[in-house]
Order: sequence, then structure tokens, then C-alpha cells
Amino acid sequence: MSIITTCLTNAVKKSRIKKVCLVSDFLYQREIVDSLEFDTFHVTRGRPIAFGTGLKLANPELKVIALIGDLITLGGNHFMHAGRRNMDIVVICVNNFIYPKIAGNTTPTTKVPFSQYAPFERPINVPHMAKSSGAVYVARWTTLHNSELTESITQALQKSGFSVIEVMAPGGSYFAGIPSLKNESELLKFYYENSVIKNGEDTRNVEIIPDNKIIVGKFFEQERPTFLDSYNAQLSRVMGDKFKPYV
Amino acid sequence: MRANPKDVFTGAYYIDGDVSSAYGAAAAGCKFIGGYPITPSTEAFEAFVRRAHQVGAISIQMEDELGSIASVIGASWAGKKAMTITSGPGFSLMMENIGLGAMLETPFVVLNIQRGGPSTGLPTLTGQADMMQSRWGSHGDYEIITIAPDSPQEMFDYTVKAFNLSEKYRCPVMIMSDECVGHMTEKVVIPSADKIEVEPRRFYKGDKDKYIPFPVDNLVPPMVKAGDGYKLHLTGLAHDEKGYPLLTQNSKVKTQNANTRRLVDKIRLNVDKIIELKEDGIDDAEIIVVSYGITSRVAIRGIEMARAKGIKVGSLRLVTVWPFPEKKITELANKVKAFVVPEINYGQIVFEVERCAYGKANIVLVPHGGGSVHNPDDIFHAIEYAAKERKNVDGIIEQKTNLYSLIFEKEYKLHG
Amino acid sequence: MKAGTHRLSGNEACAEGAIAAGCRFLGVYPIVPALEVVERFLKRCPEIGATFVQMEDEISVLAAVLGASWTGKKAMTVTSGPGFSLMMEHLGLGVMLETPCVIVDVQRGGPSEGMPNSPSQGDMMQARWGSHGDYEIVALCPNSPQEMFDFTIKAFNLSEKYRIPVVVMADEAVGHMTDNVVIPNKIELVSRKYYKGKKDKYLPFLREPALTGIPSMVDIGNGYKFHVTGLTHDERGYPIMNAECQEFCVRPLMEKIRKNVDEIVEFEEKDTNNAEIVVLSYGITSRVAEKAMDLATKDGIKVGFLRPIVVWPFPEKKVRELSKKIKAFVVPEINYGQIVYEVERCAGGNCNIIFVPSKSGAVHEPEEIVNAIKMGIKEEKREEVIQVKISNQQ
Amino acid sequence: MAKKKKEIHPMESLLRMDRIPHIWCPGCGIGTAVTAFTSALEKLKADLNKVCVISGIGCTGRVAGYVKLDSFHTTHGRPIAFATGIKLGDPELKVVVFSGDGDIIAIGGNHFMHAARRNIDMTVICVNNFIYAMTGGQVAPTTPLTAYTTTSPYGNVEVPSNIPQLAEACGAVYVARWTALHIRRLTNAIVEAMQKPGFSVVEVISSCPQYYSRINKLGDGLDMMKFYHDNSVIRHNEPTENLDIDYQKQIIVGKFIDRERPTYMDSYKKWLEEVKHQIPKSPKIQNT
Repeated sequence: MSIITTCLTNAVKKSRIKKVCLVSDFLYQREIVDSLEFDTFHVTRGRPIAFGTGLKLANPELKVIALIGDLITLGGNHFMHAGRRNMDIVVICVNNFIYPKIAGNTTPTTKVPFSQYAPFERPINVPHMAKSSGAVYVARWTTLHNSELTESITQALQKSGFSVIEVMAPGGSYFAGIPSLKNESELLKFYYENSVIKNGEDTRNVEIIPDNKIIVGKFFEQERPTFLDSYNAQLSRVMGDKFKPYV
Repeated sequence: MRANPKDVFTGAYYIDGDVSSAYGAAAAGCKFIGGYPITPSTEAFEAFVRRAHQVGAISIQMEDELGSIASVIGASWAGKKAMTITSGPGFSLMMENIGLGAMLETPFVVLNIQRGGPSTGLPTLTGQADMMQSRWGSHGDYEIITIAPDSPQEMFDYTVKAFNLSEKYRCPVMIMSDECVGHMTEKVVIPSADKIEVEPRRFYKGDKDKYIPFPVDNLVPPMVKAGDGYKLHLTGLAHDEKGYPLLTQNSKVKTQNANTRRLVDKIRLNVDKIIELKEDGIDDAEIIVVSYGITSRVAIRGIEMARAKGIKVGSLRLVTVWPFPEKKITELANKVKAFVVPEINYGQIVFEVERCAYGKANIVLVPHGGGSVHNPDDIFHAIEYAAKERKNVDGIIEQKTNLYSLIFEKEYKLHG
Repeated sequence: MKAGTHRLSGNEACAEGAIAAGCRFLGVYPIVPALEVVERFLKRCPEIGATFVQMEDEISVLAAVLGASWTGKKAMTVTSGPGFSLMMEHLGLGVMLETPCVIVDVQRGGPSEGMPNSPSQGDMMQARWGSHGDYEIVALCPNSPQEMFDFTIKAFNLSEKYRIPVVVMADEAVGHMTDNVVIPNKIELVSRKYYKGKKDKYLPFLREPALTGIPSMVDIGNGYKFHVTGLTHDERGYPIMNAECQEFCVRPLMEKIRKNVDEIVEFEEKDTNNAEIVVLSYGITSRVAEKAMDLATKDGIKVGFLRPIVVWPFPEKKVRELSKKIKAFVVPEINYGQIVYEVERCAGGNCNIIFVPSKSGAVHEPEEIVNAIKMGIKEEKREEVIQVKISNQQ
Repeated sequence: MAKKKKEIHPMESLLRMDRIPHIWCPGCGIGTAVTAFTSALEKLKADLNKVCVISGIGCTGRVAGYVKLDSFHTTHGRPIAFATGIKLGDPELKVVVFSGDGDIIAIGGNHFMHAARRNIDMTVICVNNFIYAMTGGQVAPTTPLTAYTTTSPYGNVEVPSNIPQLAEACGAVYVARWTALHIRRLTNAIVEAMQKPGFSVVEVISSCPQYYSRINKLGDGLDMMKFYHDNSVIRHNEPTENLDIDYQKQIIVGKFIDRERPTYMDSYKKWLEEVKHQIPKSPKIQNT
């Protein structure tokens, strides 16, 4: 967690963006939020993106970062539609494999058996989902890749549009749900041994499959007008000079 | 403060309640609407969307009501007055985040054009069955303000008032209108901007480092805007005066008490300032008809019929339904024989009247399931009955309506 | 599970109760503090052949539970405040489709995220009024692991009998409390009323008698080809949009509960016969209240005790009857006033109402309640709820 | 005078004739979709008792009320979640979710996504008419860019959802798209989808003469059919990212995805088998 915090703080400094605002849902990110030096909102489970949409539209100067525990459960719909609209939000999806606070239940990104009762659901492929939803920037890193992660967040902040960065991070005492891992350094070692960087990889192929290597990297980048860009463009086209762009 | 002339579409219009409410929102300085289409509230959203660019506002149609209410709370914290528009089923979906709005002490307005329920119910027809939900619908303890307008003109006036109250007390304000008022087309006069009183957002003006979002000694503290460098932190968890969650065993009692208690106290202690009632002939009345929203207009006819018969009837119309005018009802209960409460539901606000009457007066409920307004005859009969009844009856007396007899006592065929 | 005495937490007892009641479908979304129910149920899944699904959010959870109930399985979900708020829309659907199911709400501090690990009784009114439109609901309030077991079974029975979603309003303290739970040899279960007539004559909402009857159900997939809708419908289940149909469809939803109130309502009373003060409490608070009552009795005060076991529908008659005999009701709740308003309403000005709010997130101290009882003896009659100030209130 | 023979609708056995006439406008494509569905049922020769239809809210949401099967008209956006419960409650049933784009993709997007991810065995027939028609023509997540609706009075600014791509990304095993013009192919697609174990999606592009066409001045139902005739291109197995629909441009139709994945019930049963021997017969209980 502290690694993500550092990356985030560094990236915000690096990107030189003044008005930054961070929205997170519950589960574990409280520690991050409290140590950050900009406005932070901790809202209902699954709703940071919807909340961020309101912030962004009401005050377009803001750069909104949505930090999400395991987004694609409750907030999947907001994710999908914010991507479609290309809402100017940076989504950092912290993938703990399982909910850190709530042990013993499967979440959509559950990968490995964490108890004798194996989760039998297929994990969701976050990068592919992001790309299919229309994101303009898609990357995945583990907490091991901190310099790459910082770079990625900086790039995403400087980009306008819906950017998604998935971060594989250890969650509390349940290290990635792998019973054999005892502490954080073992987990990092696990990441070191089990991850492979493949920039530009087709997001279809980056699904996390048990016993396969975790593919990390910057997968995808594109340019696309954001919601407000197209709003202003369309209304100016229809109404001509009468319309004052909303900024 | 007066309204901004740019936001006010001054003039006389022939519009329906939904549209009128949208213009009211614009006049009050609303700059953000997050909505989702639902019959019968869509006209309000559409009207605002058409006019949004004229007042420098923006609107977005979110993917669902969960999203629309979350975006509204976000927009409010970005410094804009914000509103969402919905009806019963959407309102039910919003319940979780209305709790968040209350917890973060966020000013925003929810316009609920009620329809027949429960569930999908009667999308195109009227109902008043969400009244208790507006007060109790989210989990945990909080207080809100609810206003029930009864005409398109009032939809304008009270939308402005709703924004003012929500800014003043930093709480969600619900406008609980109904399909009948929403789709009723009448003359609406929008006055010039200098005649409209608007409560501006109270922003914190002091030192940036010294800003405390939830000071214990201030019931309604000033707000700041996100992105202005106050390093604000807000959470839906129980929080201390800085807004940080405090969940450890020792401190939690204190924080929750201070900050949850305030959610309740800021309304309860200001009840007299918030409540607005409209009275008619209650000074020497024996019977008082308590009504709200569209029902109060139907009740007028019932009251006239009773007065023609020489019964002394007064009318008490609840403009603000929540907080409930407890004192007024208790005071009246000591003077009158009975309260007659017509509602387009099977008993909601009548329980509140019963509670506050303290057994001093009889309570007659005139229920009506929804789908249409009352038959004034039913209200008249209830008044007539209440005037005759000499005993003090425990509990609520339910008036048997014409519709009840029609459906359950006669051989009525619903379908061919 | 074998009959006998077991040591179980409230949540585990709840899961066992559900299994004993024949629940074979559990839909959940993980939320503190209701997790242990899920874990226990999941553990027993392979053995009993039940279906378990963890959905993407609480909205879909209740939808799935309603769906499962129509296939003939007894279905349940467990949640806490925030999840319960999300379920409100489908609570209405459940009422409208008259679908039997059980919702266990292990209440935590609110509003919003509030305090996930603290007990609260802040969702009581929400259970009754949380969904839009008019409906009646049945809600039970257990105060011990044993009752978590018993009441879960009772909830299934009531829900099958009256074809209505039944809510078990537990709280974090009861859920996490570990105690002896006696599992009896024989458990009485109410089974669903099935339609037995001709397939093409089946009408899903036909009532006998017309107003208060409970329509009989069929399982999906047996060729009845019925249609049900959340819209206002007639006895065939087809939507008709007018006031007459609304009266026909919605009034019985209320009347089937209101007219059967005496059968449904259940409460526990102690020493109320010649009491001056009656402490009315439910759930975890009632355990503290009992202690307070003992303390006050020692001081020579005549105190009675009334505990609604079924909180909704509210035991209106009993409260009204008592109010005429006593000086005051003392109502402690872990919230800022919910059920106390119901007591105030039913007391009808016959006696004083003293409300003991709690420092949210904590159970009352017995002394607070004792003080309130003493106050009840002294206080003159007033026409408002008298609120007790708690010591460390800021 | 010759006695007039009572006309029997060919689909009478599958429709609730006591509810006809239906509520759909003349020229609307939903009726066609229903016919395709009922023909598919006849073709399938499935046990009709074991088929149930779940709909949400909206014009297409009314389908459940007209087909003579066990049918549920649920809340807005939740038919997939409701159907999940039914399918898991009784795995023998064939579950069909028949609803509109606003219902399934907008408010119900999350359920769509997760049911596909879990690969719950159901068939989703999503009628896409580019607009919220029941509420009077608001912008939908499928409304093409620049199209007019009542809540986009100056033209839509949101990029529309690409339903097949979404379905594929989430894990659907069968994805096809046809317009209301391609009746035969649509019927076959529904047959295939219903035979396929797992989450199958059939998108039906449908005309909405009352709102979408009227607001955008695109003519009546017939004009829309002509448009589909001239502008739809059949391209099977087209990569789903190319399937965006632009305003009044070419519509690519066809069968795009047909793959195998274990369904939820398969994995669940497998898991039950796996853990059955791992657990003690009765969980640890401390007897006192």
C-alpha cells in the first residue's frame, strides 16, 4: 500500500498538476488517503467513479483520480460507462486478489485458492475490460515495478480521458490469497518470479490464469475526445456562436 | 442574496409541474443535474437539459440512479449546487447514497415525482406512498427535509426554497411531488430575479491550514470546494472533526456521537425555522383536515361540502412534511375533536398525526391506493363521520372509501 | 446439524437455523459484520446440496434470491446497513410479487459506511419504510445466538405462510456473540401453499377470501405458464393501470398482514401486571434492559419489561393496553429515536415516553436505563418524548 | 352466407392471446423479435414448460407479458440478476432474458458483465432501438453520436456502447447481431444461442418509429427496414472492436463469437466434487 502511495505522490509531483482530487471507496485505501496531500474523498463502495464524474463535470479544472479496491464488483457499471463517455478520470484499480478486509469470500479478481474452498469463479480481465469500455490508457503493474508504476501514473495524469492502471498489490495479511506467502518480501519475490513485462500486448491475452505468469506493462494508448470535448464541440456545431463552451 | 438574472427565466408560462421545477432549479442557481429517465419525472430533466447551456450549467444522464446520485454529491463538493430527479423505483436505488450525502453533510436536492407503488407499480399514475421512505429510507440515523408542493407554481417556488434550505442546513432536501402535480399544466409566473431570494453556498474564508470540516461546536459549518488546496478528507465512515475516520474502540463513541448527533440536531433544533404550514380556518374548527401535496387540493372540495353542512372544518396543509410539525399537531389536538387525514396511500403520515395527537383527538384516515386522486365525497364523509363521533376512539379509524366498496364488496370486474 | 447443545456465534446460529429451516439458496455480497453466516453456510454447502452465489452487488443479490424462491427453493440473503439500503428496490418487488424469502440484516453503525464493527439499531424504520410505495413487512428481532437460530426458522415459516419477505433485524453484537445454542430434535416447518388445480386455470394472485387470503404458488418449469409483474396487476398477474386495480392489488398486501396481526405479533413480557414503569426494548438492548430492570427492582421500583419479538407489525394493542395502566414507558435504543415514535403513537398520551438514546456504536450501560426508570417515576405528564441525556454526550 | 372461419394466429400456442393487442407501436421491431423467438422455440422443439422468460422495464420489457411461458416482469435493469437466481435455483430450466438496451446495458450493465463473466447458462436477447422509448425518447448508452433525443436536444455526445464487444470482453460464449429485417437468420441465431450452454447474447437492431425515427426524421418503420436492407453487411467472425454503430452508417451483422467455456454450474459442481472429500462430514462443533 505504501508503495502505491509513494508512486502516486511522486507522479502527482512529476505531472505538475495543481488541482488533484482523489476519490476512493472503502477497503484498505484509507491509509493511503490519509497520508496524501490533496483533497480526498472516501465514498460508498463501488461509487468512486460516479462520484468523480460529478466532481469533474461540476469543476472541469479538477484532475480526478479514482482509487478503487476491487472495482469491478459493485462499480462495474460506472466503470464501463465512464469509459464509454471517456470521462477524464484516472482509475487506479488496486487488485488485492481478494478483499483484504473481508477474508474468505471470492471477488471477481480472485485467482488462487486461498482456502480449502476454492473460488470457482473466473477472474475478470481488468485491462481488457478497460480497453473494451473505451479507455484511452491501459496499463498493469505490480508493486514490484514501482518506477514503471510512477511513470504510468504520470502519463495517465497528463493524458486527458479515461485511463486505467491496474496495480497488483498485497492486501493485508492475505498475501494475494496465496497461503504459502508469509510476508511482504516473499510476495515481492513471488511477483519478481512470476511476472513478465510485455508492453503493447493485446489485452485479450493478459488474463490472470493460475500457474501462468502475470503479464504486466503498458498495453494500450489512444487519443479520443473526452466527454466535455465532445459536448462542447457538438453544441458549438449545432448552436454556432451562441454557445459558450463549458469549461 | 438575490438570484442571478441570467438564471431566471422571468415571465408567465403555461407549463407543467416538472418543467416548472426545472426552471425553479435554474433560478436557485443549480448548475448540475445528474439524472436517469424515469416516468413521470423525465420532463423535468428534459427541460433542464434544454436550458442548461443558457445558465452555464451541465447535465449528465448517468447509467443508473446509483450513479446519478453519487455524481450529484460529487458535484456538490466541487462547489456547484446540484440536483437529481427521479421517481419511486429510482428513489429506492438512491437510498444508500442519500445516507452518504447526509453523512458528508452535503447540500443537494432530490426531486421525487411520486407514482403508484410498490415496485414498478403504476408508472404513469399518481401516488403519495414514498413519504415515509424519504425520512427513513437509508440505514442509520439522519434527518432530512421534505417539501410537498401542490401546484406547478409551487413546484417553482419550493424548488428554490429546497435549494435554500439545503444550503442553509447542509442536508439533502427532498421535493416529494407526485405525478398529478408533475404533469398538471397551469399558469406559472416566474418573477424577476430581484424578487427571488437565493441562499448562496457558504464557503470557508479563513486560513487554509486551519480549516476543520466538522467542528464540534458548529451545527452547520461552512464548506470548501474540492481542488482549492484545503487538503480536504471526507469519508462515509464515522469521522472526527477533521473528517478522518476514527474506528478504534475508545474514540469511536465520541466521534460518532458528535458527528452523527449533529446530523439529527441541526434539523431538530431548527425545526421552527424550517417548518412551513398553510392553515385555513383552524381557529374555531372542530375537525381539522391534515393533508399535503395534491391531496390538499382535493381536500378543499371535501371541506367546502362539509362547511355547507355547517360543520366547522379547518385545513392544515403540510408544506414541509419532514421535519414533522409535532408541536402544532399536539397543540391543535387539545382543541379539536378529530383530525381527518386523506393520503394517496394506505396510511403513512397519519401515523405521525396519531403519534402527535396524544390520544386527545380522534384520527380518521382516508386511504386511497393511488392511480387517481381521492373522491372528495370520501373526504366529506370522513369529516361528517368525525363530527358525529362522540367517543374517543383508540387508534386510527379507517374511512371505508367508495373504491373499497366497489372492489371488495361489489362484484366488480377488473377485466372483460 | 445434530440436535443438542452447541457453542455457536449468533451469525453461525443464523446459518444453521436457515439450513434447518430448509433454506437451499443463499445469495450474498460480502459485508462486515454478516460474513460468518456466509462462511458457515458455504462450509455446509457440499453436505446439504445447497446453492450459493456471490453476486456483484446487493441489488442483484436480492433479485437472485427472489428468482430462486420462484423455483421452489427456500432462499435467503444476509447483509448489513449499506447493503440493506441497496436492497430497498427489490424489497418492494418481493412484496409486490408476494415472494417468500428471508433477509437477515446484521445492523451496524450508520448512516453511510458508519462503523462496520459496532452494533446499532438504526435500520429499524428502514425495514418498514425503506422501499417506495405502500407495503407491510414482518421483522423479527433476536437478542441471542439461540434466538438467531430460532428466529431464522420462524422467519422462513412466516415468510412461507404469508408469502412475504421477512427481515431478521439482528445487530453486530448479537451476530458476534458466542453462546450455547440448543438445537431441538424436532423443528416445525411451514411449507409453501402450492396450487393443486388444473394447469391452465392457475391464477397466481387469486385470493380466497378476496381481501386477506394468501394466493397459492407454483414452481417455475411445471407448465403453468404464468406471468408475474412488478406493475400493478390483477389476479392473473397481468398489468392493469388504473386506480381500481391498484386498490385490488395493493390493499391486500397490507391487509394480509394487518388483519392477521394477532397471529403474527409476538412479544415477551415480565412483571407488567402491576408495574409502574415498563421498559420496552428489543434486540441486544433488551439484555441490558433486563439487567437494568433487576437493578431498579432492587431499589423498590415496580418495573415491567416488554420485548417485541416481532417488531413489525408493531404490537400496537399490547402497548396501548399497557399504556393505560402505567406511568411511563422507558425505551432504550441504539439510535437517535426510531421505535420510540411507534411507542409514543400507540401510547396515545396515556403515559409518558422516556427515550434513552445510545452513544451510537455502543450498547447502553444498565445505569443509564435505571436513571431513566427513576426519571419516569418522578416526571410529570408531558406531551412529548422525554429524552434522557447520556453522561458523555458532547 | 358462408360462415367465416375463425382465424388462428400461427403463434397462438406461444402467445397470451388474452393480452393481445400489445402495446407496441406500428413499425416497431420488437414484435418481429418476439416472432423470431417464438419460431425459434418451435424449431428447437424444446420442452416449453422448462423455458422461462424474464424481462425488465421498457418497451422490450413487456415481452414477458405476451409470451405464454413462465414469465417474469421484474425491476429496471435487474432481469439478468433475477434470472441468475432462477437458473441456479433450478438448473434444469432454460432461461431467456428478453429486454432492451437501456435495461440490459445502461442500468443493468453490471449484471450483464458479471453474468457473462460467471458464464451463467442463459440467453440474452437484447433489443437495441438506440433510445429509451418507454419513457419518451431519452438518450441511451447505445444512441449513436450526434443523434437527437429528448435529453440530448443538441445531439448525442457520448460514444455508444458496442454490445458485442462488451459481451465478448466479459466472457460471453455466443454473440450475434441481426436487425429486425433478418428474420430467418435471427431465428436461427436464437436457436443456436439457446442450444449453447453458457451466456449467449443476441443483439437485435430494431426500429423505433415513434421516438428514434421521429425525432431524427428518419421516416417510419418501412423506411427503417429499407435502411437496414441497404446498409447492413453480413460479416461473420468480424473482430468485435469493429462493430461500433455510427449514426446512419453501415451496420455489421452476423455471428461473431462462438466458443466454449465451462459454465458457472459446471465449475460449481466441479468445485463441490473437489472439496467434498476435503471437509469433515460435520463441521467442527464444540459440544458442551
